[in-house]
Amino acid sequence: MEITVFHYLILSGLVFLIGVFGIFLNRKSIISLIMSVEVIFLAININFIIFASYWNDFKGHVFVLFILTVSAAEIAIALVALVVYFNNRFTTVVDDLSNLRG
Amino acid sequence: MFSMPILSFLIFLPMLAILVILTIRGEQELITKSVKYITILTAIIHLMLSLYVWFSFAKGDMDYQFVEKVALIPSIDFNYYLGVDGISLLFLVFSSFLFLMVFLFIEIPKNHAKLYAVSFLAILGFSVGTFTSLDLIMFYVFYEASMIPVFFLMGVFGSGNKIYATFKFMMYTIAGSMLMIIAIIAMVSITKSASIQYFDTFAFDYKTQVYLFSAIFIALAIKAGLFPFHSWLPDAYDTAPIALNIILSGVLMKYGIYGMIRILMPMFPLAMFDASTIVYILSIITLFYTGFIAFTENNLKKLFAYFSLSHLALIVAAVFSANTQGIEGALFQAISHSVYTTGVFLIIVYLKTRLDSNNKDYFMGIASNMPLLSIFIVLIGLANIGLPFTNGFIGEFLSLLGIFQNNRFFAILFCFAILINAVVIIRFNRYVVFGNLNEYTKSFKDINLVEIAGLSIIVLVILVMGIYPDMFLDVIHASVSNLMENFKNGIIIKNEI
Amino acid sequence: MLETIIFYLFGTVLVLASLGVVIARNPVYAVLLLIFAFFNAAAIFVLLKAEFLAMVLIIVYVGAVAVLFLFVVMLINLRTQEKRKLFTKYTVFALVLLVILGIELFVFMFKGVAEINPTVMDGNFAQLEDAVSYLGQLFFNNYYYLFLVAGLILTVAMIGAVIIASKEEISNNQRQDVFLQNIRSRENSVKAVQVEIEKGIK
Amino acid sequence: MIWYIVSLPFLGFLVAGIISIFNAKTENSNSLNFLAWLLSTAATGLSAAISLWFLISMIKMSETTIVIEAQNWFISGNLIVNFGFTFDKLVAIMVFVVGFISFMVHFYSYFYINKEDNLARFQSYLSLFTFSMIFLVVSNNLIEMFIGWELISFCSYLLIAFWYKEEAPKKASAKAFLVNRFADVGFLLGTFSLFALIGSMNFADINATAISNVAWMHFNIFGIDINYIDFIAVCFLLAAFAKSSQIILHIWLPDAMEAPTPVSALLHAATMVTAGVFLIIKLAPIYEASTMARNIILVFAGITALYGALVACMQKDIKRIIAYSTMSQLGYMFLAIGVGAFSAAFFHLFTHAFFKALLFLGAGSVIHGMGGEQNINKMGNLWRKMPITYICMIIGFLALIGVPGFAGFYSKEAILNFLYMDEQSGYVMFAYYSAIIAVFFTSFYSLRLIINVFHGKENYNKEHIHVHESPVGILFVLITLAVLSILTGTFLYDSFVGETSAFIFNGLFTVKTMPEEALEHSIKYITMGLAFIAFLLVYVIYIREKGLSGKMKKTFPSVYNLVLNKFYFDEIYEYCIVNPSLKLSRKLGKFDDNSYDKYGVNALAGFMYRVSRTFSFLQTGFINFYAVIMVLGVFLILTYCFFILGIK
Repeated sequence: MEITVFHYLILSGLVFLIGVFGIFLNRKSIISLIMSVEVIFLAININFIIFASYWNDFKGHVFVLFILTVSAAEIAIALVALVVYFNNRFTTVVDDLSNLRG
Repeated sequence: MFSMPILSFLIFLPMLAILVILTIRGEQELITKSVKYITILTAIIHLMLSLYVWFSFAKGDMDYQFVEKVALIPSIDFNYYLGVDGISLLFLVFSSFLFLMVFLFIEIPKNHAKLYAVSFLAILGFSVGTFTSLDLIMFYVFYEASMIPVFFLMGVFGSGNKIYATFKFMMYTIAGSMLMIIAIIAMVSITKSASIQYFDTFAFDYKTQVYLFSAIFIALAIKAGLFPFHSWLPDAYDTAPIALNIILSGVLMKYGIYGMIRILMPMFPLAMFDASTIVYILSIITLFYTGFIAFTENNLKKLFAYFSLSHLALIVAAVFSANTQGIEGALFQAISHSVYTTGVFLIIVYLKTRLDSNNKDYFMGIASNMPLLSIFIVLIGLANIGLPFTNGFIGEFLSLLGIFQNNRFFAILFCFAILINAVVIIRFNRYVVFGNLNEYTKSFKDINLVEIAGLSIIVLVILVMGIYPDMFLDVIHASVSNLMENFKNGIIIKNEI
Repeated sequence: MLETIIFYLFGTVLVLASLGVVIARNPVYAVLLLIFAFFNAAAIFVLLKAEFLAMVLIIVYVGAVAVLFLFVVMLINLRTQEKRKLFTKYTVFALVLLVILGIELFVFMFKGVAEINPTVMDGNFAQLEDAVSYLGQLFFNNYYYLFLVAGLILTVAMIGAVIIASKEEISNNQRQDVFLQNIRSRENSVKAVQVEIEKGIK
Repeated sequence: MIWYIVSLPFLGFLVAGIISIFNAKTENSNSLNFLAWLLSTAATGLSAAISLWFLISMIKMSETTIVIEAQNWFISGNLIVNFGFTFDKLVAIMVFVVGFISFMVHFYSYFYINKEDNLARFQSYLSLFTFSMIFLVVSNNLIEMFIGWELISFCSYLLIAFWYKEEAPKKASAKAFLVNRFADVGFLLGTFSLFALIGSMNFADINATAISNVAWMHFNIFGIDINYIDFIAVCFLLAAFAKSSQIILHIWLPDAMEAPTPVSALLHAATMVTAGVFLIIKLAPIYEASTMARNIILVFAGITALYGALVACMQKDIKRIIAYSTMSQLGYMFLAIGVGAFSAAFFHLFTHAFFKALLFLGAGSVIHGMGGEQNINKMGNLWRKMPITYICMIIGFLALIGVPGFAGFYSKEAILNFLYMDEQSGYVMFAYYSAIIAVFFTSFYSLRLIINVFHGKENYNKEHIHVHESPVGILFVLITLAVLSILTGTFLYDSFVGETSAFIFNGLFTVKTMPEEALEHSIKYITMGLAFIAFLLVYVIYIREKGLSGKMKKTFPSVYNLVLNKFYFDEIYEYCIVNPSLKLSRKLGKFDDNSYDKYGVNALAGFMYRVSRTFSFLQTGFINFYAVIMVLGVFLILTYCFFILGIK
């Protein structure tokens, strides 16, 4: 049984859905939220690579590299913010993070 | 023709002064004093430069002069594009003059002197920009930017219910600007050009004209305070510091008139032609409504707010009469109104330095112990009601003549404006000038030399404009005839289609 | 055949690891599972002839970012969350939503692939040669500026992180200082004054 | 030369005005007052002298019109306004009358105005008043005339409010200004439509041919066709009626008596009220073309002549009696215009100027002698105390009644004759009979005034009021005017309405002449008969049967009250126009302050606020919530695509 592009797509799709599920599931910890986002990123990267191979076009690879860069930056900022927040409030429970409410 | 970018200089001179003012540090008194001198100096230089523009302006020439053009976004023909014709020149010189009057004769408040001066200088620069821009986007930017300092001035230096008034003013302005920017975006995207000159020859189809016209007209009508959009003005006048009142009525309200002549007339001639009846009705309502309110209004500042509204309504109607006399009358009356309203507010500020109140009832019987001030009050009142040999007469006469040639019926109604104005001023005189002395006015001292100087300048300008109006009409003849030609062509083109 | 086996093996583990990341109660476990998922994804990358990116993922991403995660998690010493029910009303709703979303997703993906190029309906891959050098050429010729921008973004992120985390900023925030509150006494807080009648306090 | 005529009074105004400012600072010093009086009087006198000289030289000249155009005043499109003066013989005469009466009044004021008042200010106002009237008369075009027209109302405003510390003058001045302002509306509209019609505002262009060329033109307002010429005529009529205080718009004139007496004299004799008549005479071609306007004139002027004379019979204030008599005489002038006898109207204006000035200044002399008392019931038997004033007043009243030999006779009889000769329509009939009846009332009130003031019992308090003859200055003025009131009629009749009148008025309008033989007509006997009856009546009521007036009061109380209260015109205006507009003003002010914002703008703002509060529940502040919403959004978009694109 040959592995076709559809198999890969199903794989990446599953990973993506799991990441989304994580967002739904996590109501408390902000760090879990960030990790769910990471999983979604991963699914997207896989998707890019799939199509890059499929079309024989390396722009997909380039894109993946940029996504990695940006998500790394984003994660760094998010984590620092988390640390600062934790230092002030001694918690990372998201329920308390409702200062944004207007 | 002239290599020095004098118009840019006129815009950026106040900005330069702002930079200088911002660097001042020190004692409060020192700051107030130096700020005062810097503003006066700037205004004098500004007025002299604009007078230079006035005198070196070629009067018979229809084209824009002192043109400066730097391309900014070529794909939509968006340029840094300045230039004056007679119409802009008139407004340019008179706003410069009004700012000088404001800086010379109205005290700068002790606290926040810097903010005060910076705001006014910014309005000066922006207003010059508004009157000289030949590019729609630039016009909009300057037009809008002039409102920002007004918020500060009203919010910080105002009195009474100032936050409410400021907020209301802001909301009205922003609502109008929103419509205007949408219309401008639409215009630029249709024509791929933002140059005002381009629209002289470009003809939108009828439906587009109507939509764009309505949007821009509402924006300008808010500025000019036409009836359903007028209610920001009495509150704003009531709470604003008096210097701002002068600038509001003398410069910022005139944006509406200027915009109607500069944008609506050449660009949407058909829509303008068809809308004239509606605008006449609105103006008539404004005129009678605000005029009647002014009969018995007790608050001095509000009284003249309503009175200004009533005057502006006539000017708007004259613009929409769309003939030479109407337009020239509207222009002349617009600047006349600036001048004599400045006089009125100077009088109010002089009264207020003697007794800090806005209530008319406190100022009774000025004639008995302030004969000089009462002479000035009567003279400036005469200009307000358009008595001959004052500037109000020429403007009112030409405006009414223009309206009459356009529409007989409305002209008959508009002619009653002179009666309403007279009632307001006569009632004002009857109480304030000829009234019975009360315990407050008994102790008033007559105006001092500085105050006499301020009022004399205003009265002088009023008389010069009234006795020798040709000096001012001469400047706008060529531009107005050009405008009228474009307007007529616009209508003819449409009729052919 | 080998490819099939590898795919199923790593694919299954990848899905399970991701699921673990999402539902693990202890954040440390979650991070470790995330790293594990990355490794599996790298294997899938290799299968797709993206060896360079697979290496990048492992070395850079796992080596730096995921470990950073781990650091942070351990640094702020998160306690294990209390046990919770996996299938609440909310999660059931989410699952239903996800199922519909998944169906739509897959339909689109397959449909897209089928519509764009009907000749490769079989879904087989093209053959890639010398991927790494080709990628290098792309980066340093065609996407030169973007590459620089990516570097800039990283720099900015770093600076931003440093600024946010720096001590000065934190001390500006209003924090409850229990010690100060405790040592506060009546003597140095309240002042009693004898006021003369009809004179008031000067 | 002409420039001097116009500018000298203005110079007088400037000088006196500047002096008055200093005067206000120095508590009305006598020498400053005298200086101001001297200079302004000299300036006006000089102007009057020059205008007389000019008039004489003009009469000798053969050309009818001299136009001096200084320069373009302003241009706007096809409107070209030249600043300049037009002199024809009519204008020259009018300028002389204005200048002369004004000089008399200037001279008189020094002896009349209290020394505590700011005489310099008064003189400057008078000079400005004179200047504006002369400016109006010599104006070249309608705009210039409008300038004079408005300046006159403004000056009258200032003069009536001269004693501004009392309540009545303030009210009267405001009333006068506003009524005249209303007239200005008519003037403006007339000017505009004339401009729209013949494209010019110059008097030179408003001639019979130009008017007859456009007489057929109409315009349309709401489906009503209006003839241009009729419209213009009615507009200017509105203006003239208010200025010349014809009925309905007359309310300001009696109240204007609050002004110092010299002002009344100037206002009634030469400057203000004659301006309306003068305007109509200037625009004669239009009124020759518009029958409708002439009929309106006949009706209103007839009523005015009657009304003025009737109301004057019941007034107590000496000045008000003379004021109502002016109204009635102005009615006569308009009657002449109504039958197209412009020359007769002008002649009456001319003679009236002298005897009305005489009457007012005489009344001033009486008031001065009585120490400020104006009620005729509180005077009596003054003729011994002030014989010269008495004789002058008698002469004035005889001229007013129109006793043969006096000036008023010639002009009034000319008007009556023209009316009689023109008798074709009901309008003219009405006008004619009302004019005849008005003669009776005129005689009645004149004699009543004479008898009550100068004869009968002394009704004043002799201990407090020391009646004395006025100073020489006043008497000089009175005698001069009295002489003129006698002479002007006899000597000038022929040149104004007789055969030679065509020489003066040629080219201005169609001249109707009236040979002197016509005065032998029976009208003279009718009017004199009526005057005699009136004399008898006055004699009976006020000398023989003192109780009769009381009886009449009891028998016809409603008629008595109606006439006494001037037919309630003031009250009607107060009730119908002034109060409602003030009430409306207050209502609107409150509406704009409260309701407009509350239910308009702020209601909109409040609505937006409520809407935004309603939707703010979406802003929970939880990041997870936002993430879920985001996913939900993605889901929705995808589903949308699924159904829209997927089906395709």
